[in-house]
Amino acid sequence: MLASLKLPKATLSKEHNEFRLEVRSFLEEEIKKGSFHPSVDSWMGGYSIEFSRKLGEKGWIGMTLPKEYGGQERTSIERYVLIEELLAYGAPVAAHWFADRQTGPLLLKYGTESQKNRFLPKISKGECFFSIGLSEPNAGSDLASLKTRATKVEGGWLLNGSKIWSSGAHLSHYMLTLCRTEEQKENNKHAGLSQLIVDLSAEGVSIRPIKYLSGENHFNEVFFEDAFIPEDHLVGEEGNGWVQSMQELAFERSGPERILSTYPLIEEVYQDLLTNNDFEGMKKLVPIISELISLRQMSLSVAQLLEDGEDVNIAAAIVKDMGTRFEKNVAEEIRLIVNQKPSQFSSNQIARLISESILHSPGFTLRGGTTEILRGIIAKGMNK
Amino acid sequence: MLASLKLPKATLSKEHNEFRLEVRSFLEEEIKKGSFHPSVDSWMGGYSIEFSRKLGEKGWIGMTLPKEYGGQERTSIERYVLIEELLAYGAPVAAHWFADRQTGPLLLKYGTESQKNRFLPKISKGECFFSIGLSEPNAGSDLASLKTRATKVEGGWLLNGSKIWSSGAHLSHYMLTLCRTEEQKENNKHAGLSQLIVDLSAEGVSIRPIKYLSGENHFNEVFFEDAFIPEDHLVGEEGNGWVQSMQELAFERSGPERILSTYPLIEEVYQDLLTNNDFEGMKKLVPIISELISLRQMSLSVAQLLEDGEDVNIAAAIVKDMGTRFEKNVAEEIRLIVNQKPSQFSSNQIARLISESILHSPGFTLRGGTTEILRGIIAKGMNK
Amino acid sequence: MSEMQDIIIQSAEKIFKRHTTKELVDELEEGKFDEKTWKLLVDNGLTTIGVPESLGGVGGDLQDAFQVIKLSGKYTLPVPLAETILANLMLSRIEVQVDTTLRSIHFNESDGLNLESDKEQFLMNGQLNNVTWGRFLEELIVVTKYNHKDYVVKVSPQQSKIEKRQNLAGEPMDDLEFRNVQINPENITEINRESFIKNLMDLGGVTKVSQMCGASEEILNLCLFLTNERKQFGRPLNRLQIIQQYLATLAGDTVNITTNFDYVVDALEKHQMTYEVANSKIITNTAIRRIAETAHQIHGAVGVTHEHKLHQLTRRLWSWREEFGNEQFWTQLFAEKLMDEPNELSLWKKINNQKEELVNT
Amino acid sequence: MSEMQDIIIQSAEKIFKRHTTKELVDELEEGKFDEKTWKLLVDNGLTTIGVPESLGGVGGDLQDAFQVIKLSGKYTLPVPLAETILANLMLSRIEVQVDTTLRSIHFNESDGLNLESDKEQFLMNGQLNNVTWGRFLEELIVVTKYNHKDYVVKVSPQQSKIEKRQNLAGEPMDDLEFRNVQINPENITEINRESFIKNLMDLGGVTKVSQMCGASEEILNLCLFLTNERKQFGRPLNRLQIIQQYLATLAGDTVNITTNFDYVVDALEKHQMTYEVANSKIITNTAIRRIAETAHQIHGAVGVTHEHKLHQLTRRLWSWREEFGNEQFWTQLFAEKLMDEPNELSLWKKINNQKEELVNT
Repeated sequence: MLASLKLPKATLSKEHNEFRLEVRSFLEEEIKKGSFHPSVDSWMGGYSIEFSRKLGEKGWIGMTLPKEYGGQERTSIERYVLIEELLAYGAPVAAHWFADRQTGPLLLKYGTESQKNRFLPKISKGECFFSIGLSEPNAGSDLASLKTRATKVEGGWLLNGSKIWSSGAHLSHYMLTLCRTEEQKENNKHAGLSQLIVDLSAEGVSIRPIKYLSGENHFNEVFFEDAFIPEDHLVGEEGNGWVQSMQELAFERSGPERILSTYPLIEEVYQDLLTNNDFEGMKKLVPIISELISLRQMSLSVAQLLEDGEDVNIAAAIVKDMGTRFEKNVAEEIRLIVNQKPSQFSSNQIARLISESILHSPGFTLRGGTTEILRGIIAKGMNK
Repeated sequence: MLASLKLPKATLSKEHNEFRLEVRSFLEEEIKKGSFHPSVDSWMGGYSIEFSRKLGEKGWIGMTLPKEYGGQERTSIERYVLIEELLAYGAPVAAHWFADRQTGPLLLKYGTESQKNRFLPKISKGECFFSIGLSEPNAGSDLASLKTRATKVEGGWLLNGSKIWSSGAHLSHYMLTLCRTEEQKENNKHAGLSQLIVDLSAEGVSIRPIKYLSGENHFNEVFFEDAFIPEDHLVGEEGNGWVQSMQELAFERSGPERILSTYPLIEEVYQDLLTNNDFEGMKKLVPIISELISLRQMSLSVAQLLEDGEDVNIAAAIVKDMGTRFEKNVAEEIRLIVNQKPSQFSSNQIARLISESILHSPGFTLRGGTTEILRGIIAKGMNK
Repeated sequence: MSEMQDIIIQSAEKIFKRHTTKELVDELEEGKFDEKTWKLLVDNGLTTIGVPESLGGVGGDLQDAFQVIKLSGKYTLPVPLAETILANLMLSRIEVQVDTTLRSIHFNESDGLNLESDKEQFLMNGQLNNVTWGRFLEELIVVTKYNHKDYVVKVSPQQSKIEKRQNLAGEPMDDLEFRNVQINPENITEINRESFIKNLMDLGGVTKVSQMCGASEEILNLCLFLTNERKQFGRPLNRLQIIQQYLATLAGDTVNITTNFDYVVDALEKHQMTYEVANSKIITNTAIRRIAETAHQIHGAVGVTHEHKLHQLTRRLWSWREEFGNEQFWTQLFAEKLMDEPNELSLWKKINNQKEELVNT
Repeated sequence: MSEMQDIIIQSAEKIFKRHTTKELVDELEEGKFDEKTWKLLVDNGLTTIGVPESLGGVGGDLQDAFQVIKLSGKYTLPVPLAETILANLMLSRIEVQVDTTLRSIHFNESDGLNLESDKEQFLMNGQLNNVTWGRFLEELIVVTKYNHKDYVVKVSPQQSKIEKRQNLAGEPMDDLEFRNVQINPENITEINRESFIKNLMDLGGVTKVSQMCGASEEILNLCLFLTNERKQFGRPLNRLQIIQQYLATLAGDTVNITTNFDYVVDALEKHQMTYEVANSKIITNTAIRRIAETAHQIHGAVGVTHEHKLHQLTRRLWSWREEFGNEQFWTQLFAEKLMDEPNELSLWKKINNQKEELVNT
């Protein structure tokens, strides 16, 4: 088989398991204290500044960063275990999600010393939240045709344009924004793009929330009208923004958040079936549990590949394609196992979790690369 | 909704139902006499000259043809009912299948008086079998790029080239062959094609059977080396072959043979579940039966559209796409209902029918237009 | 089919088209009831369609009623027209006069309702969960027992304690608690429970199928429109092979359920029912999953915003499939029917109505 | 994993590659047994891999054995290497010496075998159905009872009446009838039935998973090759969007089952088994349907001809998934495990091996 399709078997050590138990008892304690109720898709919809702070105190945000920048120098496999536990328990991690997953590692790799000193410790404490500015209105999937323009001025840039689908921008401090710092060239659409840190409270920056179909607010459109961006807010090389952004995307395709978004529903139903001693129901739950187990194996293997510094482009796309379809199937299969009408704001936990799962489902196979785009990446990758 | 997607509700009259019962008692009698064993996909694999003759005697081949040509002048809805019964009982109808379904109506529409007098009565008696010569080696789905060439000579043509995937050619008397009677033109690949009747026993015609994956023989490659085709074997207009052939195809897309190919397996399993009083199994069979019922409604509606002389292009493609996927699903679902290992030549009827169904499955969504081609037709048709 | 059907359908569609805007549907989600549209429907006699004039209705047959309900699904009417028509149809089956009241009928096998007598009045006690439109109804029709007999009772939800919940579409689906609510004897009618419930599930099931068919047709329209309008890399979306495959399966599912809808309504009308409603609800419910998923995948990010119309349709599909029996409920029923009938008949004969009475009619 | 694994795998693959042609596989279907290849495998020690030398094997661990079996699936070996390795592994588990005999092990809950004593000999009677490779075997290992105790018995199929049947791939799957077949007491070994059968289903299940993974990898290769080579309307097939979607899902399913295969073999090796085999057989069996269907759809008409290699792989997949428990069998087992374990543990903890013994190892 193609080398790019061979995934290593990863083994979690005794230490990893002990860390898992540590996270788990913390989470069970928090649930007992009522600091959160498990919910599905909590990395998108579960926003809690207090909870983020608590994780920061535990050293569980930016935990792979060097200690000198406030990190813990732990491995990405340890972070993997942490994220699994947070999502399995449906903990509210949306506030610091993108800063932890993307901005921290990006700044560590490309940021200046002063940027690292300024942002990384705050990110790790759960005090500084980032949003990502990539897509633009009317651009569809054609990310390279970005129009947002930064014009050089004394001491920095003036930014004009807008970004769309920025999750959590209305609650974040900064937005990592990909924009054009040179005119678009006919022969290379990817050239002349740069990544800038935009202070979302700055003058000239305005945010329009875009309501999700369920009425919740995750997305935003962010407008820039002559917003001044100081020189030292450029991340990495001027003109290298496209490469930096794409690395960011590929690295984060196959994480537990592509498999576990609807896990809290599975857990609740499992408990319900046990309580009712419902063997026929349990048999119907088995295929879901089986798929979950094998998807986690694949995802863990990709994490291991990443840790080993290998190319994960195809493998990560495969995990995301299969994982997000799985997340979608969960509620559809479960609604035929349990006898609960989906009901929002219901007093019944299953009825509520099914509602959330179904309403959030359409987004699973769209966000972070649609099914169709991922499959194109896989097929083309195999034919190289 | 688009007018082309609105199907009429067809009603079978008392007379239709009586005819159905007549066919049915004939078939049950034949099974009792042991003249055939029900098998799946019997319109492809069930070859019996005797049985075809018997149907001919009953007036059940070419039954929509005028009486002067040996037909019964019955409606196409009556033929629909007949075909349903034949396939549901898994009767061996492969021998006369193409002559009845395609060649008869084609000759009636385009044939000369002498062709009609010569071929139609024999077709209706089940004494004259036709095969269809369309695809050619290495042409893929690009039917218009045909290379088989008929060169005009004194009193007829000399035919050179070859046809592939011709079902039943090794057992038929004639092949209705689409070939080039003029040089191919750059700007119109469809021009210059004609339909010729080729006598398969003539000199210069040779047949190479192509074994199906199961080892059975349905397909053939037919070679022509200076085979002489008399003038009066041209069907319709010289150069109009493409249009005539395409009409032939579109008309026969949505018949019962796109839904019922694996029906005998469903019936057998149903009886088995009843006998074993297996309610859990019956619940698993319900979705299959439900789908069957609704697909038959759609198919009947398309037959009604045809009878009314309406355009059925999109509707027929929809029925074929869904129907053939259904035929494929049947064995896959049923293998998880019954506790029978698929086993060829088994003494157990279900084990044998599952085997046949699974082995024939790959062909269902390829023959007569692949899933992908049909969906293209549907999508493009809706956007006209 | 009544001869008036074309006219009724056309005039209903005209009203729905003119008066049901996306904004009005949004407002329902914010808790406002669209009194104006409701009054218009009442004034045009649409709420009692299918009920004979002798029983207070405007006449017409079941075909008419279900065609109007299908349209109400297409336009995602923010008022309970389908529910009121269904309640009126059920009342007319037991010869109870209907009128222009905003009513619905609720039944759940596990309902815990209790009727007691108190001199000339009756008292109702108990809890009803997931009552669609509960908070806005003037009257709810429920089924209950009294003194070992079965009754249909008209009761006002306004006299209950209402816990406001909602279904996936943001439509009201409330929990009602009745405590010693007085019921006037004239609001009580004795019934044959078994046949009434069977009737209710059949008509209720087809009501939901009608609405889902209407909404699915509209979804297909939205998808065709979008893929024709919108461009990616310079070409309309519908030129992409993968989009064509999606559109084709979407069309297939939609044609399948809408064609089947015509057959099931015809069977209902002719009282030639064996497995038809079960079959219809099963295939429609099953198709809904694919229809909603495919439509959202085609629409992409735009389609998951509240600003877009699409979710008003897909969220209703997700809600409606759960009402009057999900796939499991009807599968159970269908399987029982298949087990019950005489074994000497093959499946083929059963699904071809080979029974003397049917062959001879 | 044994240190020799790379070498063993490489030499096995070399033999398979050189000696397994499509024609040899065709010949099996025509009823001929490939003695030459079998002898080669025996001579190279491949038939006793995974069995310690002390018990007559060539050594190596389970990883080695299953990797060889996986390769045998990839090359659709027309001889029962997988079956013989499995039988030898099972014999070694009960400390029975193995040798170079061509053997297989058969178990079916409904087997009707009967052992009686007759002076110094034993007599075997009964019927075994669906015995893979039956007609070609020198020895069959079966499980039976005698005098309320459980035994493993070695018996020669050549002493039975053989009804020749075949599985979907045209491999022998015969019905054997034993009538008073004499069994030498040294061919009988007492066992703990429950643990032996559990072991057999686990190792047998993984044997089938191994073969299916090998064949699936080869199918993916064939599809990639074809879509790169073959052109339609002037472009390679793999430039078509719909073909890309097919290739991607095919790759996904294949990577999923092959990755899982490595995990399950590791768990077997370490005796850390709870639900792993059930899980593996379920997901592999489930994926096979999609893999075979997609591969045939990609290949079109050429792929359904007997001349093409594809069906030698897909027909084996369809056969192998039925052996050592189909999805229903393992689902039942998995569900029982999930119901049995202590309720105080969440599902999450169970699938993360949160049990004292595992955390502490």
